This record gives sequence, structure tokens and C-alpha cells, in this order.
Amino acid sequence: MNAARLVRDPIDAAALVREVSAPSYGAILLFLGVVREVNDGRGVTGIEYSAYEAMAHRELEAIAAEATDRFVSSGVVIVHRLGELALEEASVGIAVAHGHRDEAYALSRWVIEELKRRVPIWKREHYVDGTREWVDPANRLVEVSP
Amino acid sequence: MNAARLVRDPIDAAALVREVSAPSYGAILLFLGVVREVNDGRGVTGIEYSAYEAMAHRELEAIAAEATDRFVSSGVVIVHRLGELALEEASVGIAVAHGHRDEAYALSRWVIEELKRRVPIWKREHYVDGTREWVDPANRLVEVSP
Amino acid sequence: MSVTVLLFASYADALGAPSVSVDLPPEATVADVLADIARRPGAQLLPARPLVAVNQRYAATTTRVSAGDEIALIPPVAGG
Amino acid sequence: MSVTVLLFASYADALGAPSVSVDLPPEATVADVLADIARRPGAQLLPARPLVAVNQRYAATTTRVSAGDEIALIPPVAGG
Repeated sequence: MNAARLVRDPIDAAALVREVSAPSYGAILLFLGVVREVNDGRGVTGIEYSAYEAMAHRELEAIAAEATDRFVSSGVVIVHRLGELALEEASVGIAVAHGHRDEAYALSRWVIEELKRRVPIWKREHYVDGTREWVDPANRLVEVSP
Repeated sequence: MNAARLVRDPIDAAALVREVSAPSYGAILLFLGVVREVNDGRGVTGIEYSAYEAMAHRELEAIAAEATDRFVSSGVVIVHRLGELALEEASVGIAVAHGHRDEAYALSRWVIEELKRRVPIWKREHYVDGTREWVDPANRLVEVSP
Repeated sequence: MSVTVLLFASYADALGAPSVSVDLPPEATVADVLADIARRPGAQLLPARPLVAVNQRYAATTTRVSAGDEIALIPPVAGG
Repeated sequence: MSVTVLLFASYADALGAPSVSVDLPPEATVADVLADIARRPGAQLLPARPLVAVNQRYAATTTRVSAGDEIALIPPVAGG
């Protein structure tokens, strides 16, 4: 099974685990990406997530489907939260299940890397000094168009 | 922080996540080992876990402490359940947290491998044909003593 | 023909709007869309070749654009 | 001196008890404990050199055993 959702309410860890569970699985892995108080040395008070929602949902569903194709007999549920998040709140929850743990770890890792690579979601960090900034994880310099 | 416990009641996934959370962590990973319906081709109806409890608890605490030593600024909570477990129930829950996901995955994996290598816990599988058998994960042949 | 180009996050801030309308010649491509965007105030804050999606899929600069297509500029993604 | 040896899981089944009392000479080691165990009915179901813990730590066959030590035979572990 696989599923993917964008949500605005807090991510329920136990519900994700229940959703991905089935009697054929021996290992379940839940990854949570959470808002931390420091990023690149700057004090963070919260993060605002936004998305190109239709495309982000489509990409999340594609990743979940590709994951269960790559890892036969697996389960994958991906949930990404949008809106204003406080410290310690989860922005993303990825629950995966497989018969064996080797595959569960590989699967979980594959999903989070794909998500970070291609899903059109953006975050603006709010800093302790009151400023806000869009985050570019690759730290690409903003080039001037010709 | 680190903690380790042997329990007889069902493992609460959400409580483990809450316990390991702190504002300095950006990634939380919860591993659950669960009872599956088939092992080595035999239909399983449940598993009974037992332990050399005092030593198992000591080893679990040692693993949790070694883990947080190896991965600086991390959190680890290990819970292993004992007694009779039904299909889909979790026998072990390992919640780890770190600033970054690379370390969280490595940490989680290290803990489960150490646990399986050295903690004196045993399981007896109950099969659909009514038989029961102690599981030797290494499939070591039982040698005859001289 | 005229198409609507969706803008998000830092790109919406740079151009001061969540979307812009772009006039295109027939047989236009993504490159024509980018050329139009590059002439607008605030576009100097965008990279030379921003990622583009056509109908919710990443597209090449040579991808053809038709009336009614859903076109979007995609800033560096930061999900997770 | 006499020590109690704890047995678990398949080893307890093999020897038919959760623990056995073993008489040892002074200055005994883990090897002496294993030699005694090996002579008991059911011991043929155990491996030649089962793992042993002394005071809840894995021990070598050369580890000294004293009165009052907590000794245990450890079957192949299967946690997780």
C-alpha cells in the first residue's frame, strides 16, 4: 500500500504507524522531520511551509508509488504539513514497512531524499531577531538573470 | 538523553517520539520490530518473548548510553516488550533523535544491530500447526557437547 | 495567446505577485515564458534559469506551451 | 563451594529447570561450571561452549567464579 497527503494539522505519529501496519511486515520505520531551534547558527522560532499544492501532492504520490515499486511488498505513507509550525513540531512524517529491516531503512531513506529533491514545498524560517527568510537548502547563490 | 526499559504492555509509538523530542533535534526516527505472520516460510500466530531481565535491562541501558556517546548531541530511547505478543504488535521500539537525518539513521541502525547481537532476550514462535519453537536467528546447529 | 504563470515563495516575493499573465506567440516554448519573465521588475532576484513546471510536471526550456497549460516557476525546493 | 546457574529459554527446557546448583572446587572458573553442566541429563541439547554471564556480564571460560556470583548460561539471543 502507499499513500501521500498534504495536511495543515499536526502529524499524528501513532496514526501513521497504524496506517502502514499489516501482518506481513516485520519492520516499521517512522521518520519525522522536526523544526529545530537553530539552523546554520541562527536562532529559529518557527517555520512557515508553503507549497505548489496540486503539484506537491502529485509528486508525493508519485514518490510513494515509486517506493513501493522499488521495494516489493512494502508499505509507504508520506504526510507533509503546511502552514506555521512551532519548534519541535513535525513538518514531514514518513512511515514505511517491510518484511525486513534492511529494506525498511533503505526505503525510508530513499523517500526522504526524493522528497527533498523534487517536491515543490518551500519554507520560510522565522528568527529570534524578528526577521524571516526563505530557505534555499542548496545555498545556491541567487544569480542575476541576463 | 538516553533511556531503556523492558515492558509488558503494548509499546506506545507516540509516547516514544514525545520522550525523545527536544528543540535541538531536526530528525526523529522510530524503529518498530513487529510480529509478522510468516517466518522462514512457516505461518506464525504469535511470539512469546522472555529475557534474563536484570542483564537484558543492563545491556539495553549500556547500548543507549554508548549510542549517545558515539553520536554527540543525540537522544535514544529503547523499549523492549516481554510476554505474549500477537501479530502486528511491536516487540521493540527504538526512538532516536539528532540535529540531522544522516546521524539519526546511522544511530537507529547501530542500536538495533547491537540489541540483536548482545541483549539476552529470547523468543518462542507459535505456529499455525499448534507447535512452538525457540528461535535461533543465526540458525546455528545445536552441537552435542563432548 | 496568453498564459498564466504561477509564482511561489521567494519568486512571488521578487515579482510582487502570486501569478503573472504572459503573452506568447503561437508555438511558444518554456524559453519564451522565461524570456518574458526576465524582463519584469524584480526578475533580477531570480536565477538565470529557474525551474519550470508545465501542467504540474518539471519541464525543459524546449517544452511547448499551449493555451490553457498550467505553468509555474519553481524556486529551490525546501520540503522535509 | 556451591553456585546457582540460571538457565533460560531452550537451555531451561533442555535441562528441565530454570536453574541448577553446581558444586565447584575453590579457585573455579567458568570452564568448571560448563564441565559440570555438560554431564547433566539434557546437556547434549546444548552447544559445546554455551555463552556464560557472570554477574550479568558476558564472561570468558577462564573467568574466575566465586561464591555468591550470579552465573547464567545464555542461549543464542533473539531480541528485536
